[in-house]
Amino acid sequence: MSILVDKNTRLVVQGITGREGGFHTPQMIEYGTNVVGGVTPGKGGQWAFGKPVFETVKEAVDATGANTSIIYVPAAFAIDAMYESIDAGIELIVCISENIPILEMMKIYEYIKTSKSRLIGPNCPGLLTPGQAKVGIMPGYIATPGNVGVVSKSGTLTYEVVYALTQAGLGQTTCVGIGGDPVIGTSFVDVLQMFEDDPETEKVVLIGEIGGRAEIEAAEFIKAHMTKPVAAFIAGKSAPKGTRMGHAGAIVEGGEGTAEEKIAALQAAYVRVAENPEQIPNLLL
Amino acid sequence: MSILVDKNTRLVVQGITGREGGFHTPQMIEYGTNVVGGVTPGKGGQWAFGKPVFETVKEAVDATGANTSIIYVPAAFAIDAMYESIDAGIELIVCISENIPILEMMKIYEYIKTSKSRLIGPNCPGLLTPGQAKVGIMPGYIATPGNVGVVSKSGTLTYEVVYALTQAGLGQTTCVGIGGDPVIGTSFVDVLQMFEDDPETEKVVLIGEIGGRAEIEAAEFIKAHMTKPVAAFIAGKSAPKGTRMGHAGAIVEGGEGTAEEKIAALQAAYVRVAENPEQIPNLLL
Amino acid sequence: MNLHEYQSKNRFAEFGIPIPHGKVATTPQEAYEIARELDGPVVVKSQVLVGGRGKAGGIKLAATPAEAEQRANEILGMKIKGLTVQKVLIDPASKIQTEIYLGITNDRAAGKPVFMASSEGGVEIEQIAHEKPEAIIRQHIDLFLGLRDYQARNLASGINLPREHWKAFIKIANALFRCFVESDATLAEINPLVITGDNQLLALDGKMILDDNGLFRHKDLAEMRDTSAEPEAETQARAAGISYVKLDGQIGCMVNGAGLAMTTMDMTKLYGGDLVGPANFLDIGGGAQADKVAAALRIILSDTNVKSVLFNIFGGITRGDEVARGILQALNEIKTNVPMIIRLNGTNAEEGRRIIDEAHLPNITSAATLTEAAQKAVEAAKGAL
Amino acid sequence: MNLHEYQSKNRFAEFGIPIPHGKVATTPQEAYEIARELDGPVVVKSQVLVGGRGKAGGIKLAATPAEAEQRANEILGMKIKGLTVQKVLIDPASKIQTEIYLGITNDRAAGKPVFMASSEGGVEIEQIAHEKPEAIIRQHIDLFLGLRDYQARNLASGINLPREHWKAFIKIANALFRCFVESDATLAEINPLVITGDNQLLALDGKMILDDNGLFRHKDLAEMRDTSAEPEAETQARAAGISYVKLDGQIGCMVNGAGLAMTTMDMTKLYGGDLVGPANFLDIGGGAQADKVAAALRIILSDTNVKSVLFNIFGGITRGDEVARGILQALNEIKTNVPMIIRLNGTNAEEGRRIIDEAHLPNITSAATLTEAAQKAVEAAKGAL
Repeated sequence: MSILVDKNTRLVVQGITGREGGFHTPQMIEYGTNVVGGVTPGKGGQWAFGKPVFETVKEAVDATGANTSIIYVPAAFAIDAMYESIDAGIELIVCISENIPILEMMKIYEYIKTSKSRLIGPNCPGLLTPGQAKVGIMPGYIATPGNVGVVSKSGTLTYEVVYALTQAGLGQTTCVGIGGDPVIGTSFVDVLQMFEDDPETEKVVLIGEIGGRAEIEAAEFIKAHMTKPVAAFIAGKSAPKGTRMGHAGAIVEGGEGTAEEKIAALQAAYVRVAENPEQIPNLLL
Repeated sequence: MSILVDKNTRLVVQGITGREGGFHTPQMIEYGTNVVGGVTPGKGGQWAFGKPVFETVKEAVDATGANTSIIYVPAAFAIDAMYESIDAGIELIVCISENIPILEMMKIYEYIKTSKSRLIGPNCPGLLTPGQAKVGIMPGYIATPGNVGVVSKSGTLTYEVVYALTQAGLGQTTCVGIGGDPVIGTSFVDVLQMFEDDPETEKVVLIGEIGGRAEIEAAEFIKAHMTKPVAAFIAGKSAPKGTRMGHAGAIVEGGEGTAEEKIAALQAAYVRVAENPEQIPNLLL
Repeated sequence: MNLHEYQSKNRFAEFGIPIPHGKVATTPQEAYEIARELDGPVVVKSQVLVGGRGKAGGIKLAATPAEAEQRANEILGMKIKGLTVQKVLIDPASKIQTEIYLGITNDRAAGKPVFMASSEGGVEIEQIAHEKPEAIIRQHIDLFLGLRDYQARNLASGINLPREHWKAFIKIANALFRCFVESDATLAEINPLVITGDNQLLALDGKMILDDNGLFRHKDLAEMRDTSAEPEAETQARAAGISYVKLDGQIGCMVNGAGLAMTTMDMTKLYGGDLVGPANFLDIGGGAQADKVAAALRIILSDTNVKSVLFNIFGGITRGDEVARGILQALNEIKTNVPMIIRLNGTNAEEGRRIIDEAHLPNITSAATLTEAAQKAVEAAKGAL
Repeated sequence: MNLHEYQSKNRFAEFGIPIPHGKVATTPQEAYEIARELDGPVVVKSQVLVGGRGKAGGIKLAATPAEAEQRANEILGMKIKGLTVQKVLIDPASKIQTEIYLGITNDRAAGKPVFMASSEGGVEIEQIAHEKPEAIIRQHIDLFLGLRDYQARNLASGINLPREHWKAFIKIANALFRCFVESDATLAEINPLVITGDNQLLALDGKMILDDNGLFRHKDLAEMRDTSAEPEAETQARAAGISYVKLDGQIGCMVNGAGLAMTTMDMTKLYGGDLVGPANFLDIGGGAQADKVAAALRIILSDTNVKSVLFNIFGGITRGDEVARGILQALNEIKTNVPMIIRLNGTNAEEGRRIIDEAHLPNITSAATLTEAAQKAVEAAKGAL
């Protein structure tokens, strides 16, 4: 088992003929992901990487039974792409695109509540279920099938941790990059619940960072509802307060969201917190 | 039993000090309705008809435990009044006000779906559960407790029918005026379902009119789901097509919504349809 | 409230939709001047608030200013479906490659506006819907989100619009939606939206219907109402706050409430059969104050077909005796011999009937039920035929 | 992106919010002229993008133009929290009856903007939140509906605003919300909103923070960015598409990805202890093309505190050998003796390390793990102290 993506994933790539989509789609196909088609307005009827290109997501769903979409288009178009996937009834929408204005994300956040879709991201590396499906940009070779669930706000830091797990012989059920933006479709808590419910997942790794309250909420959830052991790493201990670190999420505001308070909350929930992400495998052994 | 309003109704009047609210509030109190207070911005802290006046619906809810609100303010303010009641967690909102722009109603229609509130109206006479509560403008003396549920798009036509029922010795569980506007909070089908579920209601009267498809949907619902006998009257047989009759709902568009097709649909659902509203009691005996 | 073609198109243009740069003429001479300014073939289009102007001969081409003057002379003053043409729009004639339908209306059942597009433009949407329903592409619009780009693309793709026109089409669709929303419209329709000979999109004809309930926040649009084309009685009724629609029958109806007013009409028809029926729809609104009753009665009696008048007032919370006094006061102001049947209901209805009866006005009768009242009104009207 | 007080207030004014009609001066002479025009007592306000200007002596009253000139002379060029004052705003001095706080920011957890009002205006909202949380009235706003009138009334009522000011207050609250949304702001704050001596509401001070991700659709606002106050290295980094924040330590960090960049900083701190730590946050973004690496390295080395540089690149889908070649090419362009520790990960990482090692550059070492790299960078920096 695994969560969110697997052999049953039927993936449509929004922006399949674009720069990002064109780079990552072959990687996903090569990994074995069931890419059923792509969407590029104006290029309907063409083929890309051996897959049919459609004008609209609706057409792609009707023709291929796609249940998952991934968005690789620039921010200005990604907003519309998300609404299009929601309205087309896509179950899982993964938005890789970064730099989405927060006001637009807050609207999507409200709108998607009234639908049956789930959004991962935006500004995230996507998902990887080792040996089954790669929906996003995580390098496939870093992961191997196993029993550890990984959920992370970060991109390359996730690769670091997953790579370390694999090196240590700890395979993964699914690796989920939820993104570090202030407003995202799927939270730590949502994914933790799924890992708790997934029979194959035995242990969980949570990778957080400074800013926001998501890790505190995760800690509260773990304390109240999780039976599986959780190890964690929180990035940004050495970052000064009030300074934005690269992306919108990583800023400590008004005394809220420091690494210290997050680590304390996680430790209070009996989570083992690593000082060094390369030590995480040791905490799970 | 009864539906929607009864002795447990705790009513707050939005616009209690206005012209309409000031006229109808004493009538509702006199009927025995549990009016717990009113709202008029700028007059919070005053008293009206022996009831406290609040600045906001939220304050009224907090202070009185109000679960129902009625809106008597002019259209331009009624829109805000509906949102205010929804956001304050009011369970049943009855909007008497007429002339609400349809685009605003469509927004409210979407918004209320995400809440726990139910809206009756707008542009409706409200509800009357004989002997228990009068929430609206129906004259109380026309009704008497009994076992007939009445649901209607109309105002004075409803009084006609309820009066005829009462004269014929047929009392009512609840009389519901859902309003005749093109977009309304609660449909015929919603109310029919409640009457079907209400153990005290034995027979149902439906009063419709030309325009729209609500009566057709009601007929389909009755045919598929109702066990209780229904009698009906459809107003507007003699109205020419394409002409607006007084309020926004009563217009026959593009061959849709004629009295003939509605009557045929109801008869196909074994509903007895009266040619003359004063004959309705005969159809129930 | 309906807007004329020229009003609709001018409104479209405010939102950036390309329209022909024509002008309105009220005289043949003006038509000549406008055609001369436009300097080329023109189309002379009657501006009346009904469909089927073309078939009725209300739209004509003119190659020269002199011809435009002549066509305007023919069209101005002609009657189309009972309405007199008082204005013509002189538009430059366009070469047309393709005719598209693009419109927005409200879908009551869905509770949302719906965008409709069709490659079969130039004919009425009802006709397309009837004859070739698959040729209409629909997109329901979430009012909180507005028209999404992907939906505009769905419309363009659905009508097989050549790719080169997509950008302009999507701009027009967005503009039309904003125009619809910001006008509180219930219909905004470009029909046809054409691809011209020089490969441009152009809104050749337009139609808007506005939500009367939204006019309070659009003073500029409210002022566009053309009352010249509607019966004077309806204009007067609107001014008095009364809903009135003239019909073809002989029995004037004065009722409080739209549903009851229709029912009262239905009753006169039910008992009048093929001989007599309702002369009007009239909803006097709440209560029955003497001044409003008087205004309503004047409007009803302005219709010379009226042979009897049926009052059906369900007093609601108002007392029947008060209503009776209001009616008598109004009848005192308006002297007439037309038979009147007054049916009151509500608290103190009997007392009200007593007051009516005791006034001993020769042409006035009371009735206890709607059935009785309708029957009496039918008899009175038949007697006067 | 932060706006200056004068920029924020001018933006507010575009939406109809009343502000003092002052002007900006960059010289004492200009300050004199503006004060003379304003013809009355003025306040001279330093325009720097930090809080606490008043306490730092950056805001001063002046009774006459000559005094305004003198105060401007004192304030222009002074340093406030490390930033040099380059502009002063000369506003007419207002008599103040009451100071109100009114602001909007985003509540991440709720996923909605939140309006905040307090009768305790004039101090920072964080301070009110800390000392008197009950004095802050909050209203979460549905972005699809905007600020509802009832919510504006809740704010007015919650801060016990005298009834006579409600109408003006609600207008200002609506304008502020539109300004917030139409600027893609993450903060829009009037503090204080005052009731003046002549009983008018006036936005005396204002602050806006804009969402960088929204700037693409607000060219006019994007142009307001004041880079004069920020370190030149950050301006350069932005131009190169690199995220860079200067810190106080000695180990320059070049990393791909924000989370990994922070982690790399944390590692240098973990192993550097009290002696050495991160000199910067730097996220170079995807891949590691030579030109971007070169630009990033120039920026890192422009900080003279830097004693060693740690490259931590997780190549992801890019191959480690390619990344290694990109780095070497960049190092070839930039001649430096600062020790560099290069840690590569990803496909072909070993091959990449071999390429680095075989280049035999005297100041360059490779590392296999982040731990090893951080330890080596710490040792190198300590050695250079």
